[in-house]
Amino acid sequence: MTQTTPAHLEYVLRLGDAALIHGQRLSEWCGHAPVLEEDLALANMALDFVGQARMLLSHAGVLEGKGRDEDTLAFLRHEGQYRNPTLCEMPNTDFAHTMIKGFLLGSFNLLMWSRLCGSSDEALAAIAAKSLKEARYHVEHTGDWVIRLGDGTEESHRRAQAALDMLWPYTNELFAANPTDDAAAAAGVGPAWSDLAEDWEKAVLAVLKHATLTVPARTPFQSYGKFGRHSEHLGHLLAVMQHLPRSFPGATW
Amino acid sequence: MTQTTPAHLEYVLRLGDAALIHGQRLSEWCGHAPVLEEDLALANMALDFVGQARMLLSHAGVLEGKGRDEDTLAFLRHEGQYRNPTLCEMPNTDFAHTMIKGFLLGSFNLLMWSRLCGSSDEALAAIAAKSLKEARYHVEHTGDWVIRLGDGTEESHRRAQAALDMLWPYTNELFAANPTDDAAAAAGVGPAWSDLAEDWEKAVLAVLKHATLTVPARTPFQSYGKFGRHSEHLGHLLAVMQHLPRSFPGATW
Amino acid sequence: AAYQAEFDARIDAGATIEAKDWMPEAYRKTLVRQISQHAHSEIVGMLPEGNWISRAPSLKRKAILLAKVQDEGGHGLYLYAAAETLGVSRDDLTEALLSGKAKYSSIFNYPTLNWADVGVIGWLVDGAAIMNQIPLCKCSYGPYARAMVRVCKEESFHQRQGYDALLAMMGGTDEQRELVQDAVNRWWWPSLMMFGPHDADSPNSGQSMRWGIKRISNDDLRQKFVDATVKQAEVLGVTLPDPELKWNEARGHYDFAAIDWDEFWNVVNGHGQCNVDRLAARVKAWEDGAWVREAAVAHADKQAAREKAAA
Amino acid sequence: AAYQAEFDARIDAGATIEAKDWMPEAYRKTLVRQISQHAHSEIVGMLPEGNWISRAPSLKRKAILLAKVQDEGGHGLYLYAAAETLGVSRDDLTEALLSGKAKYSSIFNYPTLNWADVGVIGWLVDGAAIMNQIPLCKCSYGPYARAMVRVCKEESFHQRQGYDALLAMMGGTDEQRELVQDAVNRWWWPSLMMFGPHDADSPNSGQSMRWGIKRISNDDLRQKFVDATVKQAEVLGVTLPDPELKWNEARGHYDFAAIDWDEFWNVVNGHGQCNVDRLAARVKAWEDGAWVREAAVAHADKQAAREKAAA
Repeated sequence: MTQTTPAHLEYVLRLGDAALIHGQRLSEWCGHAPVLEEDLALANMALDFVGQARMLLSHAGVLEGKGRDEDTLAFLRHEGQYRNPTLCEMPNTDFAHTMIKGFLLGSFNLLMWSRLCGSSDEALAAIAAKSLKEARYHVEHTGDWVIRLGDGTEESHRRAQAALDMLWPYTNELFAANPTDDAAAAAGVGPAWSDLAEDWEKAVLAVLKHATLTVPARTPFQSYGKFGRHSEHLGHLLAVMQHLPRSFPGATW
Repeated sequence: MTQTTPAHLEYVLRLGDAALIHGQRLSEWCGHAPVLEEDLALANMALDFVGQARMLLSHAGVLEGKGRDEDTLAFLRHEGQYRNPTLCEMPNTDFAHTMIKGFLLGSFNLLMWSRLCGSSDEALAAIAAKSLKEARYHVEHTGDWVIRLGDGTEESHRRAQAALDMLWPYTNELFAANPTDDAAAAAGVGPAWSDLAEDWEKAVLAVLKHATLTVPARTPFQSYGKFGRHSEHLGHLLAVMQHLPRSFPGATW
Repeated sequence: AAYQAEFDARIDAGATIEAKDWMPEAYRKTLVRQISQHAHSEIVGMLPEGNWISRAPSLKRKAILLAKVQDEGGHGLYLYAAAETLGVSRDDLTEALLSGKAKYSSIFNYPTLNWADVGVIGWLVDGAAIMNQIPLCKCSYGPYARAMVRVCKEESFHQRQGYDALLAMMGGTDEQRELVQDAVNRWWWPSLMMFGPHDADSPNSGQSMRWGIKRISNDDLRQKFVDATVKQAEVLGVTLPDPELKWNEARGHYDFAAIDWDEFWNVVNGHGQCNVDRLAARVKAWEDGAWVREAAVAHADKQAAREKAAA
Repeated sequence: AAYQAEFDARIDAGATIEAKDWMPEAYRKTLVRQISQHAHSEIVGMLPEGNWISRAPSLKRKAILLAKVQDEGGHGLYLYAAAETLGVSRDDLTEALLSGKAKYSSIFNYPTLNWADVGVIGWLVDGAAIMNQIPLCKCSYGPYARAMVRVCKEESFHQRQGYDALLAMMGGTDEQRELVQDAVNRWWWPSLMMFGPHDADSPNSGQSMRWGIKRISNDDLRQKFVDATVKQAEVLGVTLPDPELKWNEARGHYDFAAIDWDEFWNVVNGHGQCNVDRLAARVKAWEDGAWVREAAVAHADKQAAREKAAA
């Protein structure tokens, strides 16, 4: 395993938090989906992400070497200490938002895990190999829905377009360069996220076109979740997610 | 001041928690009301209830004599330790729910405070004198809206009726007899809540009739919030309300 | 009449009836009612536990709970499929649930009020369900029997997981133990009610027994459940909320107090603590999802038209 | 032309213009734009702080915050009333806000991310607002000037309360101090931007000065704010996030670094972090409330009809 640098830890934490927060949002659907099959599919995806979060946050705890385990990291940090991209924490709003978001993130994850299979961090490479398979299914499932909704009824097209318009600006953040990425790339831990921009856009635009959706123009909008500055949504999500561990300090479950 | 019995403490806690939880629900509206004037009115009522909660919970802390202050009681108890009637914790759902609920509870409070002005617990009597004036305004304001909504448009009538149908069964609980009430009544702390049923029903039915709303038949439905067994809604409310004090143990603000 | 005789003979011989076989209309109706009620129960049953997914106290427990609630949805799915073999559509069954015409298990009209409820539902509610369901694995209608084999297997897994979660809490802090005891206090009696009215008050039981749909009586199953659970409660270290509960040497069973049947019928008749909320949640999910289902159909139609045009 | 001359004379004499007085159309339009923008800012300004009402960490702070947000709504109310004296309706102004045509203060397009943000908004944002608004108390248009007297009085109260909340946190735990510093880091530069572009880049300032609507230039106000705030930050014990901030003996003022005007214009042009969310929240409140407003009108009509029939 490579030596742990702050950038290495930060990089893994970012992946772990992305899985954690996206998984939490997906799990909110459970029992409330539009059809029973989607209840199953959404729970299935949520499970994948919670599973990834467990592996990644455990690994981050090891890299940090301060005795924090997956649950300490998942439940006992303050808002500004989470490193997930803002996109993950955006509310479900409606099924279109969830599918568009899942597709945008899933397409990113697919490229990410595929590159991370060759990480110099062997534990991370092993997580990537498992997560890559899951990501293929996520992209397929959410991509199918993006097409169905975009190329479905007038209402579904309108909703899908509204979701895309709302969420698209948050994808700027995914590819924002920063020293963490440069250091991780230099050490062979994983790609600088900015390196994935071109492939991601190619893959995503193809599906959006098929879905007859209009890709919003890029704007100067910038979010900063992966740097620890989030939207107002994360605090509310954490209030719910952390309530029990915060209310029973020291308990194990 | 009367000697503190467990029933006396429980009785005051019940009043304090009712104000706390109802105030919390009302405050959720702030910035999201149908017209600016209602933003002000709802915030105003929320303020009244938060103020009542502060006085009542402080007083409960004194009666208990274990050094718990208003904030310890408000923020650091577990769900089953709250004593508010379930009706208080019901979600806002829409403006009709909030107004119907506010009217049903307000009418109860009006009778309650008017009786409590003569409490053998002088501190409680003083709180009652102040709260009574507030309750008059609450009943007037929410009662006006109940009439406007009930006797407004077809949609507003439908929504008001749906809210009444949903919330009415929870009023059974207000008048459920239990030993706490008997003991409090015997000690002159305050009326057994069941004693208020008749006057409450008379006052409420008059307004509902004016609002052209149909009063639902009484059913065997029973809720148990004032005995510490709540609906599923309270836990979610507490997750939000308690998050900060739980996240920063020992901090003062 | 010849059909009826053959049907009776097969039932008596313990053979299974399949979808393509002739069956009496009353038998079909009873099965549709029972299987669809069972399916609805799985779907509505996702809600009380689902209430805690976003607040699960560890990632491991969150994953277990998600998987469990997903399994319940899966059970719903293949039970609806079993019902469909009897000539009803899932849409019709859903419509019956949402309109309040069809029933589902009353147990899901109780609220989940603390995290231990999730464990207790696994232990007691799934435990009671398994007692009820194991005999159904040998039920006379083949598709139902086969579905139940799979359901029961997964349910026992859930029961063990629920019990395991409670063991962890009982080995924790005093506050955690209080949560477990509180949950047990609330779920014990409703669990006993899951076996239904006393045999004497259970009008349809006789015919169902005759048809090989039901194989053991309500009271016998309830007694079996009590006998099995008392020991588990001792291991766990919780008190079952029944002062009259004690071993009866003569009967070779545990005696227990009288069940509050008024409460049972109140909940069955719609006046439980969550009847309104549960149905409202299902109706909301269905209505909010209408545009999604319509989109899927519209897209499939467009695709089909395009393929036809291209052909 | 005679009217114009009289108007100019009154302005020059420092007299106030009242609603019934003649005024140039451009003056009226400038005032409507400015007053309604100000009113919209109060309304939208309820949202960032309102975000913390349900999570306020003590009952006292919850009450203070509720009262403050209520005051903001009140300011909105009497600013709309002041605008209405100029012949526009509140509905038209609301419509302009919701359609995105009208602007509101860009500061409210930044998110509130921790509890200290509430205090820092009181201290810095309300502080900057007061600097901007005190000169408006002597503005040439009477109804606006009078509204601003009341607004300013309440705003200074809010500023003191915000500062007091921060003092309490700085006297608390290390974690609490970190919250305050984090909030100051995020709000400092946006607060400086509240005074608007440099005088050289502020095209409308000259005419507004001439009309007695604006009395002090953007840069002068900004400098005044910086000078006042540096000392308060020292007392508080927080570091203002500007390494170039230092006392300039020659100027008798604090120097500070260059403002990132790209960020300023991005937010003004709709690309701030919360522009979309804020407007969406207002639109949702308005649309969700439509049936309530309709009911009020319908009921009032019915009442009037009944009274007429009875008369």
